[in-house]
Parts: sequence; structure tokens; C-alpha cells
Amino acid sequence: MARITLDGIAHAYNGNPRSDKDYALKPLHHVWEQGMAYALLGPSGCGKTTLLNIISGLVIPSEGRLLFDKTDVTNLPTEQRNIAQVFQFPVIYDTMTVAENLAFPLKNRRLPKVVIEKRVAEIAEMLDLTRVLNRRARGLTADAKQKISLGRGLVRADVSAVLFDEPLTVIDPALKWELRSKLKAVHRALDLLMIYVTHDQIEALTFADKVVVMNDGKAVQIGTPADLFERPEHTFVGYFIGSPGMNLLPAKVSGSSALVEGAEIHLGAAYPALPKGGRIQIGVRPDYTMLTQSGGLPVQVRRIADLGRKRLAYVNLGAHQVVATVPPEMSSVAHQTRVTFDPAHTHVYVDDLRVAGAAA
Amino acid sequence: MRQSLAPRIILVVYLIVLMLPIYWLINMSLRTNSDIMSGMALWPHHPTFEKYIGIFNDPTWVHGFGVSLTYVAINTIISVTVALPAAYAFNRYHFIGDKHLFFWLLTNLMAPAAVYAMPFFNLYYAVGLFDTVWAVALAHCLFNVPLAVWILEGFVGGVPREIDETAAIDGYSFPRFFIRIFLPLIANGVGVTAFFCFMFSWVEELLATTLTSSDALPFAAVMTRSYSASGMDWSLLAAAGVLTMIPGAVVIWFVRNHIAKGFALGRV
Amino acid sequence: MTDKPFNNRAWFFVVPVLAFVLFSSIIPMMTVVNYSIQDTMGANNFFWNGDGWFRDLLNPSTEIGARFNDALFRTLAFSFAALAIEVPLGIAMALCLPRRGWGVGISLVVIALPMLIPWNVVGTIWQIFTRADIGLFGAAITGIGIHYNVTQDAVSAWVTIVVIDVWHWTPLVILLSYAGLRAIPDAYYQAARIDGASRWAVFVNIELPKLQKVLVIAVLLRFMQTFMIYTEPVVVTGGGPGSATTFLSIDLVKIALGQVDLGSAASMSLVYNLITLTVCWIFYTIMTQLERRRDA
Amino acid sequence: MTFVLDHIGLSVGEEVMIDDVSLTLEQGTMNVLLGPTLSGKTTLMRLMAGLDRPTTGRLFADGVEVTRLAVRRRSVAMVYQQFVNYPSLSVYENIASPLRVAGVARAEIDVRVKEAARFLRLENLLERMPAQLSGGQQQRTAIARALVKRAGLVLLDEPLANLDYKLREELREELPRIFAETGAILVYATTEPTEALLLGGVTITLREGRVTQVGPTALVYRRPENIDAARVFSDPPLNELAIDKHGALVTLEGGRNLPAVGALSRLADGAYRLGFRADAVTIGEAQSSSLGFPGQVAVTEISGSESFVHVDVGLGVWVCLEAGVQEWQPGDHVEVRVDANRTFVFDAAGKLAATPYIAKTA
Repeated sequence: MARITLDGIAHAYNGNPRSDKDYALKPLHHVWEQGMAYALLGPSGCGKTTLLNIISGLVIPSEGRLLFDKTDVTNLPTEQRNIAQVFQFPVIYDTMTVAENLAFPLKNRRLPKVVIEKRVAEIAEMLDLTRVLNRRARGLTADAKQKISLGRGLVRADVSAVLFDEPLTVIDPALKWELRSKLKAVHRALDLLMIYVTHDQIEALTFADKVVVMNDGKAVQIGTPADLFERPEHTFVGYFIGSPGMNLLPAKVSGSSALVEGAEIHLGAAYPALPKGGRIQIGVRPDYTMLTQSGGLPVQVRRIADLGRKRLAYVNLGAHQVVATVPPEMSSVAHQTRVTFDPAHTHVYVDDLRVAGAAA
Repeated sequence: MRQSLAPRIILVVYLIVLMLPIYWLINMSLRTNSDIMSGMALWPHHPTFEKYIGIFNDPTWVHGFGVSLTYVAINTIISVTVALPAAYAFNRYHFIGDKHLFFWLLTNLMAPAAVYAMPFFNLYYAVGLFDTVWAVALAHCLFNVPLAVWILEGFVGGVPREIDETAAIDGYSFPRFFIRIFLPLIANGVGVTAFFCFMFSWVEELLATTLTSSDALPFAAVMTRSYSASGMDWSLLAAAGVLTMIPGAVVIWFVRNHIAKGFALGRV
Repeated sequence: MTDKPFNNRAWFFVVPVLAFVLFSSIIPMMTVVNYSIQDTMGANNFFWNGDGWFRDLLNPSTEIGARFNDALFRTLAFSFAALAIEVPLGIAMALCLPRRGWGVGISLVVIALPMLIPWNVVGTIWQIFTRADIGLFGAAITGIGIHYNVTQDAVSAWVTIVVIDVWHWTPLVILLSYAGLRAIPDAYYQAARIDGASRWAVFVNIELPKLQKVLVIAVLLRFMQTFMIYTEPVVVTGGGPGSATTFLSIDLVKIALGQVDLGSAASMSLVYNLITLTVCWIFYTIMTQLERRRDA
Repeated sequence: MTFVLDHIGLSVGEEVMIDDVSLTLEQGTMNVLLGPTLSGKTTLMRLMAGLDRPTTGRLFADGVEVTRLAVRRRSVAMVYQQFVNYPSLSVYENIASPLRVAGVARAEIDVRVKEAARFLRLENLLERMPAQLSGGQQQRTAIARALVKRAGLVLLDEPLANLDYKLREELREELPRIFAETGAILVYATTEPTEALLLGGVTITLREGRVTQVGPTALVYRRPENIDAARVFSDPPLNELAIDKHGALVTLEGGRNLPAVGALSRLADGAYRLGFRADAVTIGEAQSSSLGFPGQVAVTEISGSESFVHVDVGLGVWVCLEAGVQEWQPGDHVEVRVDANRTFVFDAAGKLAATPYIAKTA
């Protein structure tokens, strides 16, 4: 059972990093609580896999300390960290049956045969592998093999953390849901710390209690799915979470209202002191940007996308492109129409960082 | 499994043992016969290039090396040129008897040269090519053409079929596609195949000496001739031996990333 | 991966290869078949002899039969001895090579050197190397008191030929095994470390299964080459002492080009070729099986 | 250019890969081939491109038969799922390759390549080699090559499947716009219904090599003619329930009886199958026209703007759509309500028997 502490962990590829650019992973201070599920989410090349490899011991960080509970494991080799890992493609021992695969880690620890069999049966039951226990592992489907790979980690009662490196990459889209719900069920059943790397926000938000959104080597925001959606602390999070991403418009903010393209809109809070010279923007998600016949700001409609359960309007607000939601009752949409921003969900950003306003 | 030291030591010992005989040949080649006979010496106390100079000035030796290089070059060019289209066909298409033909090529590649010594002797005698570089060049096609086909088929397989299709969609005719797009992609494959054809023709001795007598005597035959003549001229033999190692040692550096693929007939 | 389309026009690509290999394989073979079913009274008039030569060859009581039988078992013994040493040694050395690092490139080139030396020069090297008076190997062996004389003592000659072949061709097994090992994704080694597998467990459960395909090719190549070895024994021991190291190919050349005994030589050639064909077919089937299983 | 597939069929040995497909694709239209993996999308596209020969049927381009025409003589361009470029040519040469082959003047090639590169935001990458590019940039190069050729028929085989989530969103938005001016017939294969809805145009649903429905995307979504088309056009999967109607009563799978109300009442007696999407199912508060089912939450999938709650109702696991981020924990007991007005009814043969949408919008 482990609580992982990242104390100023950073990693630069060449020896002496001079500028930010040389860091594959910028300094990070964070504590991962025992029994929680975390997701490392970000575009490819954002450093999420590097961070995972630092925890697994494949990569030794150039700076900072990594602690499992109290012990400093920064330079400890993988085998002594007692972690489990599921890789991008299924890694199984072809020559063994499913049962032998699952028993393998316990056999290496020379546990008594009886204990091994009980534990293997237990984990096989949890992962629906009981039926195929005696079949050779090679012939199974990709998702079954990934379950075996996971099972090899879970059979060890004292595993400190379970790491996932984009485990659903090779799984058939139709089966992804089933494996996702299995992972969630496993997490609920076993009080284990799980860390899941992915570039797909649905997988991240579904699986994790807390999501670490990363971009360009930096952990931009760490929060619950609701935090990330409702209160993105950084414009990148606004853009990356939610499909399509948050609308961002340059604005001049004074008190509890903002001037956008010369028109005034109300804000949910008051922003008395904003640093001068900073790039000020307001951010609103398309879900809270509604088309309307009256009030709000004038826009030209470029395109309507009918998603069946909702309709999105791609509109131009002056020189800026905005995505708005077409209210269900508005059957036909004129080329010239107006759009309103829900004040409660309008955020103010200075140099890409969210500024919390005082209560209006 | 931290990189413990034991494997490194065993490896170094093996490399030394492997190089010992070659070193010994070089050692011999730098000593005169009398010096050799006078007693064992781990390294040439007073090395002399006398034998090498002798070889370069002796027309039979120079002719021997010249002949060998000629038939090896001819054979390599024939083998690679002939094998390229066939390798493409074997990898890209099914056709009647493709499996059996590919297997038959393997059996030719593996055929014992001894079995073909006599038949080739009669054939090339009848055809009037006996004792010419062409006899040996063509005889070596027995195993080098199949070798080239197998290795190239392995490299052709490395290029995804979608590239051929994209080129077809872009409007490339087959010849233009093959030369402008496909060949550059298997350039190193062609290089490696040429290297292996060169090598397997260069090292072969039985057919090379059987199909030649005087005009086209390869270096190997010149070496065997020098055994019987004036008793064992060890240092001359050693010097000649060292010279034959140079082509391989030089060229291999350029194909070092694909040595295994070449030796494994392109199957790795 | 879309499957290969069926297209008989591909035959045009294959015709050149067919021409060359036909000329250098089928036509010569016709003369061999011709000789193997006829006999001659000299002045090259031939008459039908049916399977006469074959019956003599395969009947150990006849002079040629006994000679063929001995040569065949001598060669098979040599092949198995060579393989029994080279395959395990080759795999072991491949495992000693680091997976990455600067030394790998150079070691691979050095390891490959022996295979680039003309076979008669390999003979010459070892002819000198094994002499007690001027060869390091010969001097060392006799130095520690072992009776060692390549030209007179049958055991010394036989052992020397095996040692030469191990020195000359183990690198092939090393290179192939190393290529097979390097194709194993790092994730497998990472998983093994996580599972706490011992070095031996990693070898048996990850490396060996992955080496299967490569080892089949290595064993095929090595068996074929040892089974048709000619030059090195001829240079070093001349097939002697007596016929201790007269392998199949050496005997065949003696009969064919030495005694010019066409009938026996032709029949022996065909049987010899038949054996290589069978072994090739067995390995080819195994190889295509492994190929299909890997893609499935 | 109009492209016609006339009774196209392809079988390999006994196995039928494409089963009697007839389609007419109009100039300048976006045609989405929608179907699960292995439903024949790629096979059909390869037949259209001429990479494979159909066993039966004929292909016409502008009325001229092209079934036997060699690929290189057809006016077609194709973008593969796994970004295929010529590794030995620079990005510039990759894009220019179809024009070079066609013998277009060097100056014009330069103009057209630069224009396509600008469209695909590759201006400063023209001298790079494909191996130095990211996945997204490599796919953009392949798309630029298809664009610059100005082919009458452009085939896109799940072009975004291997790209990052956000990159997929951007390119999905750009693609229709990029090819709009060329007036080409676009054929876009995908497994994701949302992609079809976003791209609009005409949707052709496919299952096991058979076309199950063809029509304007929104209409096929709202009015699936059969259960296969409905299933293929539902992500998350379509919720289904077997029912048996006799007289005024309807017995649900699992024995529950309900009065046959609304569209159901007008149906003949017999076995039917209800199909309803996630947005027709809500959790919690009662609604007048909805049928209530108790169940347990299996998992909640969150995409930020929406949450899909998977509830095990004993008769199967149904998916409900909730707006925003809903934190239902696995194991919670909930009551699921199905909106009868947004439920399709399919007969035993799978044909659509009744649909509520007819009343609402055309």
C-alpha cells in the first residue's frame, strides 16, 4: 500500500537543461493518495509517459525525489518498487496458460502452491477469466490478454501502485466500454492506487477520481472531472477538455462586466484588480453559449452541426469564431442571430490563468 | 538484471579467441619462412612485407586476384539484377506455383557444390566456356540467384503495400514507380544483397577451381598450386590469405546494420 | 494488411530467375540423371543400366555401398557434433551481447569476420595454426601433453575439423539469435522485471519462444552447410588420415573427378541431393507454419 | 462527376465480402460510409478506387464504365488510415507527386502545392521528410496530396482514427471545408456516428458487406429503416428491449405488462423489438409518457459536456445520457425512465414498424 509523493520531480533529456524547452518534464510537486485513481491526460509528447516511466523506474528523473510512503525510491530499480503495469499492447507469456501467467509473479516470490491457486482463482473471477484459465494465453483476444496483464499485477496483495500506459489502444472500439467498466469495478473492489496515461479525455474522465492535465511537459491542472469542466484553471484545459473546447475571446474586464467586440456582457463575479498589460480573455463553454433572438451579442452563423441529441452552431463574433448551442425549441436558425453567455459559467483569464472573481 | 559484468567478460574472451587464428595468419605473413621455422614467436620480431611485395609483383597472383574479382563482380550484377523483379513478384503477388518455386530456390541455395562439380565441368566444357570467368560466374548463379531472391524478398516485405497502391492512385506507371519510388526504399536492401552475393561467390573454392585450369585461374587455385611446388611456403600463403580477407572486412562496415537479415536469407 | 492479390502476370518478373537457375541447376542435373541410369564400356557408348548404380550404392555389402554408407554417417556425425556445439554457444554469446550501446556495432562486425574469409584460406589459417612447430594452437595442445597430430591421428583430425567449423560458423548463430533477441519489445523485459522473474525464467519464457523462428533458420543453414562441407577438410586433412575425415562431398568429388566413375558418382549425387531436398522441405514447412502462426 | 456502383459484389472463395451494393454518388457531395470494424467499408473503398476487382457488378464515372480501367488512369485519390507517404521524398515532393506524374508544368506545380500546403498548415514543413513529422502532420501531408490532385472521387478511409483526440476534432472540422471547393465526390469511412453527424451530407450504413440504409445523415439518424442501421448509428450502443403485443396489451421481456399506447396501439399483434438511444433515457424524476425501470449503475462515462450512465436493469445494460458531469457511483440504485415518444419499434424481421419522429420533424 503506497502513497506516492512527487517532490520537485523533473526530467531533462540532455544533462544540463538551460531553458524550459530542454525539460521533457517540468518540476512537479504532488502527492498521490492511496486507493485513488489518477489519469495523466494530454496530447502526445506532453511528458505523460515520461512521468509514468519515472514512477515505474524505467526512467531515473534528472531532478527531484520520488517517495513511496516514506521510502525514497527515486533511484530504486523497477523490481524493488513492487508496482504493476499494463502496457499499450498486451504483454503475456505465450508459452503459458492463463492460470500460469497469473501465477507467475507469485511463483517467483516462492509463495506456497495453495496460496497461489486461491489468489489466482480470486483475481480470475474478478476479471471474468475463470472460463479461460486453462487455455494457452496466445490464442485469446486483445482485451482478454490485457486483463491477464492486469491480473499479473493484481495477484500480488502488496502491490504499491498499478500503472496503465494507454491500455485501450489496440482494443476494438466496440469492446472499449466493457474493459473500461471492468477497470473501474476492479478499482472499486481493490483499495489500490492506479495511474492511467491516455490522450483520450473520455477514458481519463471516466476512469479517474482526479485528472492531471499535461501540456508541453507541464502539469497544467490537477482536479476532478467536474473541476476541469466547470472551472478550467488554464486556457489549455478549457480547450482540451470538452468536445468542442471552450470559447476564448479577448475582452476588457471592469468590475462585473466585460467588453467583447464593443458589446457589454455580465460576469458571474466582480474582478476589481486585474494586472495591467496581461492578456485578458473570457472563457465560456459552448454548452453555456446559447443562440437567442434577443439580447446578447450579434453573430453570423457559419454552419449548423446536427448531432441528433443536440445541435451546435459555428458562428463568427466579429473576427472570432465561437461555438454555441442551438436551443432545442429554436427550429430554424437565421444567418444573422445573437448569442448569450451564461454569467455563472463565464471565466476570466489573464495570461491563460483563471482569475477568481469576488462574489458580485 | 542490472548489466552485470560476467557477460561482458565472456564476450571479450570470445572475441579474442575468435580473432586469434586471423592474428596468427597476419603474424606469419610478416615473417620470412626461415624466421618462422627458427621458432615460435607471438608477434613478428622483425616484420617484413617481403611476401606482400612479392605477390603484387608476381603476374600469376595478380592475374589470380583479377580473375576472382571479375567473376565475383559479374555474378553479383547478374544475381541482383535478375532477383529484383522476382523478389518483388514473390512478395507482392500470388501466382500459380509461387510457393513451390520459392521452395525450389531454397533447395538450389542449399545444394551441395560437390554434386554440381562434375555436371558443370561437362556442361561448360561442352558450351565452350570452360576456363573462362563466365563459367564460374554462371556456375555461382546456382546459389547466388536464389540467395539474392530470398534476401531481397525480405527487404521488399519491409515496404508497406499501401505505398505501391498510393503510387498507382497518383498515376505512376509500374516502371516509373519501381525506379523512382520503390528502389530508393529498398536501396540498403539491394546493397546488402550485393554484399552477400559478392561474399558467397568470393569465398567459394570448389567450383571456382574445378571450372578453371590456366587462363582463368582464381586466387584459390593459385594458392593450392603454391602448396605442392616448392614445399610449404608458409609466409607466402599467409600473405595471400590476408589479402583475401580485405574485401570482406572493408565492405561489411557499410552493411553492418543488416548483417543478420542478410545471413538469415531476409527472414529476420 | 490486405492479402496478396492473385496475378499470373507476375510470372514475367520471375522468368529471368527461372532461366538462370534452370541453366545452372536443371540442365546439369539432366546429365547426372543420364549417367545414373546408364553404364558404358568406354569410348562413350552407353547402355541402359536402370537402377543398377542405385542398388549398388545403397547396398552396404558392395564396395561403393560401404564407402557411401561410411561417408554418409561420418558427415551426419560431423553435422550433429558441429550443431550441438554451435547452436547453444551461439545463443549464449548472443545473450552476452548488450541490447544497446556503442560496443554492439563493432562486436557484430568482428564476430562476422570469420564468415567473410574464403573457405580455402580458412583451411590455410588452421593448417598453420594447428601445426605443433609453427602454430599457436598445435604448440599449446602438444605443450600440455595431449597427443595431437592432425595429419596422422584420426581423432585429432576429426576434432580439428569440428573446431574449425565451430570457429568459422558459430558467428552465424550469434548474429541470427541476436537479431531475434533485439526484435523483442522492451515492454517484455519491463514486465518480467515487474513480475520478479529470474534471468533463467526470462530466458525460458520470453527469449526462447521469441527465438523459435530465427533458430529454425539458423539450424537449417548450419545443417546444410555442415552436410556439404568440402574445402576446409580437403585443405587441412585432405580427407585423411585414411578416410577419417572424408566427408560425403569429398568422396563424391574423388569418385566423380578423380576416378571419373560416372555411374557411381551420378547415383551418389542424386541420393545426396535427395537428402538435402528432404531436409529443406521439412524446414521450409516449419518456417511457413511459424510465419502463419505469427501473423494469426 | 457522378460515380455509380451498379450491383457491386465481391466474394473470396465462398465468403461474401460485399453483397450486391448499388449506389449513386453525386458531384460535390459528402458521403459517409458508417459501419463497425470489418463491415466492408475499406473493401468497398478499394473497389471504388480500383485497387481490387469486384466479382460482380460494374462501376461508372460520369456514365463511362471504369470497372476494368487501371487505377492509374482513374480520377481518384485516397487517404489511408495509417498516414501513407513516400518516405524517401520530402513533404513538397510527396504533395507534388501526382502532378509530377501528370506532367504538369513546374511553375503550376509550385503554386498548387503551396496552396494545398497553406490549406493544411504545412507551409513551413515542405522541406521536411515524412519521418520527421508527427502523426497529425503526416496525415495532413497525405490529405494535401489527395487535395492537389483534384480527383473527381476522393476516398478517406477512417483518416483520423490514429490521431490524438483533439487533433481529430480539428481535422474533422477542416476536412469538409478543404474539399468543398474542389467539387469532388467525397467518400468518408468511419466507425463513429458522431463523426457522421458532424460531417453531414449523405450517410450509407454498412453491416457485413451489405448496405442497410442510404439517406441524408440527419434523416438516417432520426428514421433508421431497420434495426441494423439504428444500431450502427448509435454511440453509445442502442438500448434494446424485446416486447410482445397482443390486443391492447404489451408484455415486456421479463414479463411486465403495459397498455399499448401511442404508436404501439396501431401495430398488428406479434413480437417486436424496441430500440431507444441514450438521449431517450433519463434517470430519476418521473415523466408522464415514460416507462420506468429500476436498475443499478454499472459505470459512468464522462466526456465533459455529457455523461453516459450505464445502468444494469436486469434485462440488459442500458446507457442513459445526462448533461454535464454526473457523478453516479457504480452500484447506486436508480430508476431509469424511457421516453416512449423517442423509441423506435422494429418488427421481427428488423424493419422499422413505428417511429415517433415522424410526428415531429420531417
